[in-house]
Amino acid sequence: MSTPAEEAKPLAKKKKKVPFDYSPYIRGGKLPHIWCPGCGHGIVLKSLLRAVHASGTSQNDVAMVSGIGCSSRTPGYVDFNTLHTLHGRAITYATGLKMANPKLKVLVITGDGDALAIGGNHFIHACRRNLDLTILVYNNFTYGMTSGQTSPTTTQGKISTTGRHGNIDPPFDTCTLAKAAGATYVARGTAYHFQELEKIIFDAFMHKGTSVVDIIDACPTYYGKYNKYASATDMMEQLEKDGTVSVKQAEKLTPEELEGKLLRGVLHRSERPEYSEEYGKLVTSLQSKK
Amino acid sequence: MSTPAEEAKPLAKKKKKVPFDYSPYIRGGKLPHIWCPGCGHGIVLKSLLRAVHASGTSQNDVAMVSGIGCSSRTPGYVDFNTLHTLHGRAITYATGLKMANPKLKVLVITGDGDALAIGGNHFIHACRRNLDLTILVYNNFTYGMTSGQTSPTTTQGKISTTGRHGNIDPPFDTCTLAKAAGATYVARGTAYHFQELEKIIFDAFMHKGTSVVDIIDACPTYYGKYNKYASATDMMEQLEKDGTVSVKQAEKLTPEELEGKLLRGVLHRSERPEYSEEYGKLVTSLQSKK
Amino acid sequence: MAVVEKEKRIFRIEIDPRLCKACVICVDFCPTDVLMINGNTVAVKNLDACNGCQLCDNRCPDFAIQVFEE
Amino acid sequence: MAVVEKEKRIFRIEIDPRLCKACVICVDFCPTDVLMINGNTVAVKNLDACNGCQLCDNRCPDFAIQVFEE
Amino acid sequence: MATNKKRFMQGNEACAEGAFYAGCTFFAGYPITPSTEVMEISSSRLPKTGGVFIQMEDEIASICAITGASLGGRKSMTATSGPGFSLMQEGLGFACMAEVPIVIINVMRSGPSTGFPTGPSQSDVMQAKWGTHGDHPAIVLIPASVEEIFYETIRAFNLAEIYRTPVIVLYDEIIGHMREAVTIPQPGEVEVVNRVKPTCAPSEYKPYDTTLGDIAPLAAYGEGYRFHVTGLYHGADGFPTNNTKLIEEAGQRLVRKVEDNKERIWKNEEYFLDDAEIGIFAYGVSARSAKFAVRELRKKGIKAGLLRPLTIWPFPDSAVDALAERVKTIIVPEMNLGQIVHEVERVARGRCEVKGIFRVDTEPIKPAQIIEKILGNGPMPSAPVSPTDSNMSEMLIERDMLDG
Amino acid sequence: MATNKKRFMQGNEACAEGAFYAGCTFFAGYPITPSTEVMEISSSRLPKTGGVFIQMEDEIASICAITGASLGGRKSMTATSGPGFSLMQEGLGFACMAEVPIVIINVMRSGPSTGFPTGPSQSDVMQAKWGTHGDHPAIVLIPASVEEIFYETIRAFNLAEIYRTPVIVLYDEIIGHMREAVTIPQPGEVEVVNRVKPTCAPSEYKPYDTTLGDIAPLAAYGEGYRFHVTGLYHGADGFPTNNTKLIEEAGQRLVRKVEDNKERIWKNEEYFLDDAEIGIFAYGVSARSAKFAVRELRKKGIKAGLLRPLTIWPFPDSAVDALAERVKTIIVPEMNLGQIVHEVERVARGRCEVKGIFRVDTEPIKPAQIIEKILGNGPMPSAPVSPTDSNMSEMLIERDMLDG
Amino acid sequence: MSYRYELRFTGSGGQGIITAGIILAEAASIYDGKKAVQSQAYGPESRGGASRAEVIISDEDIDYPKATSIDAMLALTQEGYTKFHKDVKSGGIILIDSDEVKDVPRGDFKVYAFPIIATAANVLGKVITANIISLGLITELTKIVSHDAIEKAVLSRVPAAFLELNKKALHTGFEKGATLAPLS
Amino acid sequence: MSYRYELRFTGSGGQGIITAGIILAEAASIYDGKKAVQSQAYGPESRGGASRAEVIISDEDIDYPKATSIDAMLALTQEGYTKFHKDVKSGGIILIDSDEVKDVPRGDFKVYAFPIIATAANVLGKVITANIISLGLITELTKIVSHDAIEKAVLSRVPAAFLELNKKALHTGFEKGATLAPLS
Ligand SMILES: Cc1ncc(C[n+]2csc(CCOP(=O)(O)OP(=O)(O)O)c2C)c(N)n1
Ligand SMILES: Cc1ncc(C[n+]2csc(CCOP(=O)(O)OP(=O)(O)O)c2C)c(N)n1
Ligand code: SF4
Ligand code: SF4
Ligand code: SF4
Ligand code: SF4
Repeated sequence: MSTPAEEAKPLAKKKKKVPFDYSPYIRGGKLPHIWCPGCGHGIVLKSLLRAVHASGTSQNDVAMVSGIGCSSRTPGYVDFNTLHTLHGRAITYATGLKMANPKLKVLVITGDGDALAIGGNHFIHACRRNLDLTILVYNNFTYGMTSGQTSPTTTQGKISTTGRHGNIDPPFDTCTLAKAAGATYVARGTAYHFQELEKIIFDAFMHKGTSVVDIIDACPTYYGKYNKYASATDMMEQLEKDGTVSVKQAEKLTPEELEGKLLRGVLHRSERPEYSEEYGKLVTSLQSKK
Repeated sequence: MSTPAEEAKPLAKKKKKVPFDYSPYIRGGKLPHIWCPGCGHGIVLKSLLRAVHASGTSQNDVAMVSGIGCSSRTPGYVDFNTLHTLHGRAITYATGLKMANPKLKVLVITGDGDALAIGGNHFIHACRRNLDLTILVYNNFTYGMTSGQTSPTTTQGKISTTGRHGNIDPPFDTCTLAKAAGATYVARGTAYHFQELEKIIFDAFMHKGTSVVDIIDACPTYYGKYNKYASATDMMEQLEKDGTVSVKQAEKLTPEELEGKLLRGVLHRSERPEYSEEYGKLVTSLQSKK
Repeated sequence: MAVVEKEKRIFRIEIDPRLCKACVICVDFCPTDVLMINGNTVAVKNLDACNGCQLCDNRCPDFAIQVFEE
Repeated sequence: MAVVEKEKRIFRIEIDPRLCKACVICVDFCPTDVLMINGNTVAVKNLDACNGCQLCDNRCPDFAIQVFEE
Repeated sequence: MATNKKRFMQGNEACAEGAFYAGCTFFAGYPITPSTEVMEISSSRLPKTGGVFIQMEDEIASICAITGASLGGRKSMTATSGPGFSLMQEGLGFACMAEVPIVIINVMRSGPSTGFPTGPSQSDVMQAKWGTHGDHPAIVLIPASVEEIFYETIRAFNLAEIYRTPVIVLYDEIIGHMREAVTIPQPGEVEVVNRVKPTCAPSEYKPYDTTLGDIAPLAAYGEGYRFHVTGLYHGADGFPTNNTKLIEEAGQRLVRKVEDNKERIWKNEEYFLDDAEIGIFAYGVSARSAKFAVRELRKKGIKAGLLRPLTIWPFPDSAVDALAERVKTIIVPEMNLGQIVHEVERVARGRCEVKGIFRVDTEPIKPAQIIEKILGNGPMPSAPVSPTDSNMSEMLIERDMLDG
Repeated sequence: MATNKKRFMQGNEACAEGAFYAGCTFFAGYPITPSTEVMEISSSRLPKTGGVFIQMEDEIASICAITGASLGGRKSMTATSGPGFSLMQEGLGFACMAEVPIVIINVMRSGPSTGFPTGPSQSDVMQAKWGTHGDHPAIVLIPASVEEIFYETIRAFNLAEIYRTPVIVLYDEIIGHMREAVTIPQPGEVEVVNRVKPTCAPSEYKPYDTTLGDIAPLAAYGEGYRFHVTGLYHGADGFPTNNTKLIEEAGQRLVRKVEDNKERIWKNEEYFLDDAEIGIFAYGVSARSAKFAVRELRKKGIKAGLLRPLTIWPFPDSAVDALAERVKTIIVPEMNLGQIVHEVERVARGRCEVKGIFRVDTEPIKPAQIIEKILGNGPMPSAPVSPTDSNMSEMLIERDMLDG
Repeated sequence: MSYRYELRFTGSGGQGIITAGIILAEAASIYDGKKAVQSQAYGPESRGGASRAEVIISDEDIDYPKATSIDAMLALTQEGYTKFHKDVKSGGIILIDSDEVKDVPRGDFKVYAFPIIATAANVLGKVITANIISLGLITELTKIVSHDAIEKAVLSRVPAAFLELNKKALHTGFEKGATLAPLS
Repeated sequence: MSYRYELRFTGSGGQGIITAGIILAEAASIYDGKKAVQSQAYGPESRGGASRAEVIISDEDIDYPKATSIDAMLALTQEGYTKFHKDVKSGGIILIDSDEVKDVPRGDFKVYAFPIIATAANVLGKVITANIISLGLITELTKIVSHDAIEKAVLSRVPAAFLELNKKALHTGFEKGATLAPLS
């Protein structure tokens, strides 16, 4: 297996490298988590925790809200204010919570099914409002929790338990949709590019307004099995490493070379008033009128 | 009042002009319709009927499906296969009907609230599938039926009964959203530009795949009243005539001049396999395997 | 260029008072000021001025007005 | 350019066998082939080869492996 | 000013005012006739007082948003009507399971489906108890006047806070849209209850700890108590469990915390019941007709009386039980095709006759209908076509109906 | 081959096979445990036979899509479980009001809310009747074996077509997921009913014309009958009405068309009831335990018998009535906290004792529980923590649960 | 001894019919210490032509809240008159705008006619005061609320800038009402 | 006279434990004319380590469909053995893979051990046949279905290309089972 040079290069000298200590963020006794061997969700979670750590935000001020799905099990493991809700509805609970207490930094953990199938409406409306939510879509191209049905991001032609003859449904591009709906920070990362992902989640978390990160990761148990990927590693290589190109790399590629590849990196960034702040201004202006 | 020259120019000579005869399309005894004096929905309906007529489609082969709202009352008046469903769900019933009988030409009549608030998820998923539905969004910037609340297209700062202090919610751009979600024909018209609208609806109707037309029209009773438009005519002039520019005109305008104006005309057109045909191909290929 | 005498064309305007809601749209948009509101319905004020452009019909939301060329 | 003798660095790899699910990711991505699967858990095959890049930790979905520099 | 405290207002306005009095500072909703005024008033008033108003994309989003807001520490509510209430069922079940206090207003209109949206009805009373899947607690209040809407909305918030559970206020379009005088209490005059907050150290906090009783204190997110909430069965610490013993206990406790406190949640009005031989069991606007009828019947020397529940769920078993024990007949007039009458039958256990008067033509039950029924010439219990007032029926035939 | 017709299959598979046998050619759905197999099998099979399968974005879209498809002339179905069923309530009411035949499968799992998704329950039985707003008809079938799922699904389609109304098939996760042998009938062997189509000229057609009875013929869109369908109250021609007399008539007819045909819709199994002194009223998997218990009790000389409804709504009033008339006690075991027991109480009208056995720990009611209850040493009716089998409870504690 | 008095106001949207109903009911219940219930039409008539409000006033609790037999009715439009007058009870009172309501079917009730809208426009200078003039007239004709109560109720509902105008409108109603005789 | 025989198969995902359960039940109900119910675990154990299937066979209708006291059990992994053996009834039978299950707690039942997986790998050349070998062994040890029935059931469930292999695996099971003695 070829490993990119930059990954293998030895550590810079002198400073002793210590591994990141996740323990303050993991609830005691909650591991091992429910995810299957090789499931990408755990890798994403680690990038997420490093990013929150880097932000220096107190755990008391972080709320994590999820829907239903394998990915949506994340909140149960981490020591924040955590809320595991209904399938597709994470964003609505998060909206209520954020508006009730705008001081909270609110992370939404959701899957491609949760966010884009049943939850699609809340997804676009959150983007429209530009409320300060960090929406992380764990995109494994399938419904993991219910055993591998077609999701709104399943690639055409792929096999699923509701698409045994090959999926004919065209997929969404999460990022294009988020941008069109009004999200002010839109990016894509992968579990494979864990460091880049950490940086993206950090930026998304610090961004004021609705940020959406489409995170490509692997469900070896179902998507992998049905589509004959040899292993979790194989999926990471094919779907995440070879299936994506960074925005920078893409500039140098022809449309043909880009065919079938997803862009990685920050895809859209804009400035618009944040919703809870706008609401706060309305309150202030009405109260000063009295 | 200034009237554009082209509108006032006398008819071409010789051929006696006869008014369009709507009566074959209007159900006997169903007029007057429920809409308020000056409501734009009736104007749009006329463009729609002329477009369907121009297509030469038999009334037996046209189905019209709507949700709930003033606009969604349209099917009750016209002599097609008509289905008036639930708030926000028109597209889902239409999807079932079209897949059950792909020979039907299916028109979806919906409002900005119906299509984009409660119905937003079905809207984007229809676009994604590219099922052959003609989705006409009667966009009057408000919830008419329930008396003038904020809708997902209400302009910021405008007054509504749920935004008495001025609306702070950013609006969707229906066309941008439709395109991002995958619609293959996306256009905008207005009730004021009735002829252009007829042409657009005709194109949308003939297009194979999901077509979305954002149709700007006026709710004088609520949006008009709360936002101090003098009359229905005034609303048509301000919102439809002056508030929009055609794609052609726009080419000549600076970004400053375009500020706050909506683009009119065909905004996006692309070719992708139509969903019911793709499904049909799957059936054929499976049956030939047997 | 030859100067062609403009042919005089005659129009008939049909109004259905049961359908007209007196919204004034046709009156306002008529380029030659043919129409007026009379009580709860629209009425013809100056038929002679009518040029048959059918803007009134096309913009009437209520299927209440039609222009025929005689 | 002065040639600098590469300093020998020593690493300790901690594996939590209760957490490891033997998914093989760390084994596959280790650039220097330090790890191997042994039964239901990962094990160190060749510690000497470890260069401390921490790819195994960063890509382990299960919080099961960590690399410390001694 | 002496008249200061009495205000003339609409039912839906009284609802919003009651909510504000009770300390509600969060409203999320989606408009629907005939409840929209509650939302509109909230949208106008809340930002002026630092509360939060947000219009959501649909009713599902609305109930979920208020649940999130309540976990953020605010007393929260939404208001809707039949179609919206149907959409809220999943979210309602979540709030029951997660034990989050919220208040839901359902202003009942004619159903099923879109029905006759501006027409009143009382046909969501069973849905309010059974609409969501799985066994769950239900507290449902059913006021009968504008003033009562005000006070029952306050009571709804109090009960939600006390029992950590959703509380539903049901009333029909007639009461929601009509206006009457309401005596507005001074702040402090009517008791307002706030949820019990934990006093323990954050590290000790268990959001479903029942060592001190069936209802545990509830912290707000952001206060330093970092706890977990889920719609899955969970243990005292809030984390999912699949221990069947814990599931059984949790499921039973959820229902028990309301059932065991029925006596505290029940509220009935009795009217001429002492010596009654014929009891009328009526709620909401139908109870107003019933009262009218009782007075008329008493004038005729007939010993009729009224039992009027203000809490319809938990069902007032013991009051109905006592009634069934001493009357010959119980009449149940409802603006539906027979819903609560089944509960009355159940509790009556054959000890007295139970007869319903039903109508779904969007007209209130007329006092005369009740009187006729009791005098014995009335229409059959099997939901007859009731005579409608000429004025009403005709009035509405014009043009068309709205479907808000 | 002699064994050709007998197939060993899963409950959910039998459901799909029954649907195909009944002529279902349209499935729209959204996956949810424990019903997903019905959808998966449909997705695999329908395209092979020219039927339509479509995966929708959610459950709301699913029920609406099948309603649209049914109006397009196809027999249509969806399958779901509690959370999805809660979301379908509004769409269910529409199909009732518009009188569109559809079939909905609800494979019951533990609730409320997400509950314990892989755990069985019987706690949606009341919701199936009362979940949507407004008065509406309800036909709900409740099979107890894999083979019965097959036949009851066929019956569901037949009833839907006959009564032009949604029909719900309810069964629990245990039966849905277990496998048993099913004797598959030859085509034509079991009756398959198709909706009555109009024979009149299109211009004469009225989709809700009741001159010939409560149920009018139903054309399909595209056949030349251009008719109107709405969820608003409507007249015989399908167009909205606000005539209160027509509304009353329409509302009553909707419910009446099922109520008046109860006898035809009911289906009960009786087991050792002839001389029974103790009756057990049980449905679904609980009825299997009850049968086991009856046999054991008979061995001990106790005159126990079982009444098992296959149609749970309309509620089998007359069978329960007859039972209450002759037994001393009726026992109602349910995998919920007491739902159908209230209906039994209502019908019993105090003539016999009615006792429930309830559990919500996701374990089936054990035959031993029923036997104990009858022998008099059982746990209290008020939903006790029931003894769980050591194997089950322990088995599940490992790792974590799924929330499909 | 105890009484129940039912009023119905009809006109077209924008004439302030609903407001008039609310003010009357408020006068009775807040300022006169009586009981009052006000209700109005919520159908499409609330949007287009017709507008309708009902008020019930009593000295004791009003249980049944809908009007059943009208004691007094106001009609500012022909449509309102035609459609709703027949629920007026025998001996009841109907006040019509004499310019608007031309077709006056008779019945067993007293019809009073007055050019309400014209007076509002010409005497008061604002058409919008027609509803307040009507309140003055109705108060005078029915005596169902006191002058004092209705004046307080009117003044509590109108913007400060228009206090005087509305007071004048109300008093115009009182005065004209005092001298009005029924059509024979 | 009438009997109810309960079997439980345990192993890890991918070993074909569920399939074995289905085949056995099918053999009984379709080919041997008996009644059979098969069920399996749907919790997370179906994904990760453990896998579990249960079969009940009877000569009359099987009402209560869950296993309560196990007559015979198969354990291809230690985990399965450890967690599930204690529901085996006294006098019951347990068949374990002798290489996998090392820690063999005793009880009032007969334990048979055989290197099932090794045999599948080494003798049959395909590890995946372990479940079919197990079926042969179980059939032989319990006699709960006929050889003929189980063979038909096996052959009806496997792809044509693997008919011979599976037949061989089954017969290997029969043969080895015939000679197997319980651990003392
Ligand atoms: C209302 C409702 N419908 C369906 C389900 C079943 N369900 C649970 S998770 C899930 C899909 C999960 O997929 P995704 O969001 O992509 O997350 P993943 O499991 O792949 O991480 C579904 C359909 C449910 N729990 N609730
Ligand atoms: C589930 C549900 N929620 C809310 C409503 C109330 N409602 C009816 S129409 C409507 C909005 C209509 O607005 P729009 O779609 O923009 O159409 P318009 O009336 O402006 O033409 C609403 C909120 C409803 N009928 N059903
Ligand atoms: S099923 Fe897929 S998404 Fe779910 S935990 Fe397993 S690998 Fe991950
Ligand atoms: S309320 Fe508005 S949208 Fe509705 S009919 Fe009237 S003008 Fe048209
Ligand atoms: S546009 Fe139509 S409705 Fe409006 S005034 Fe003219 S004729 Fe009447
Ligand atoms: S990546 Fe983690 S779980 Fe996977 S084998 Fe390595 S240590 Fe074990």
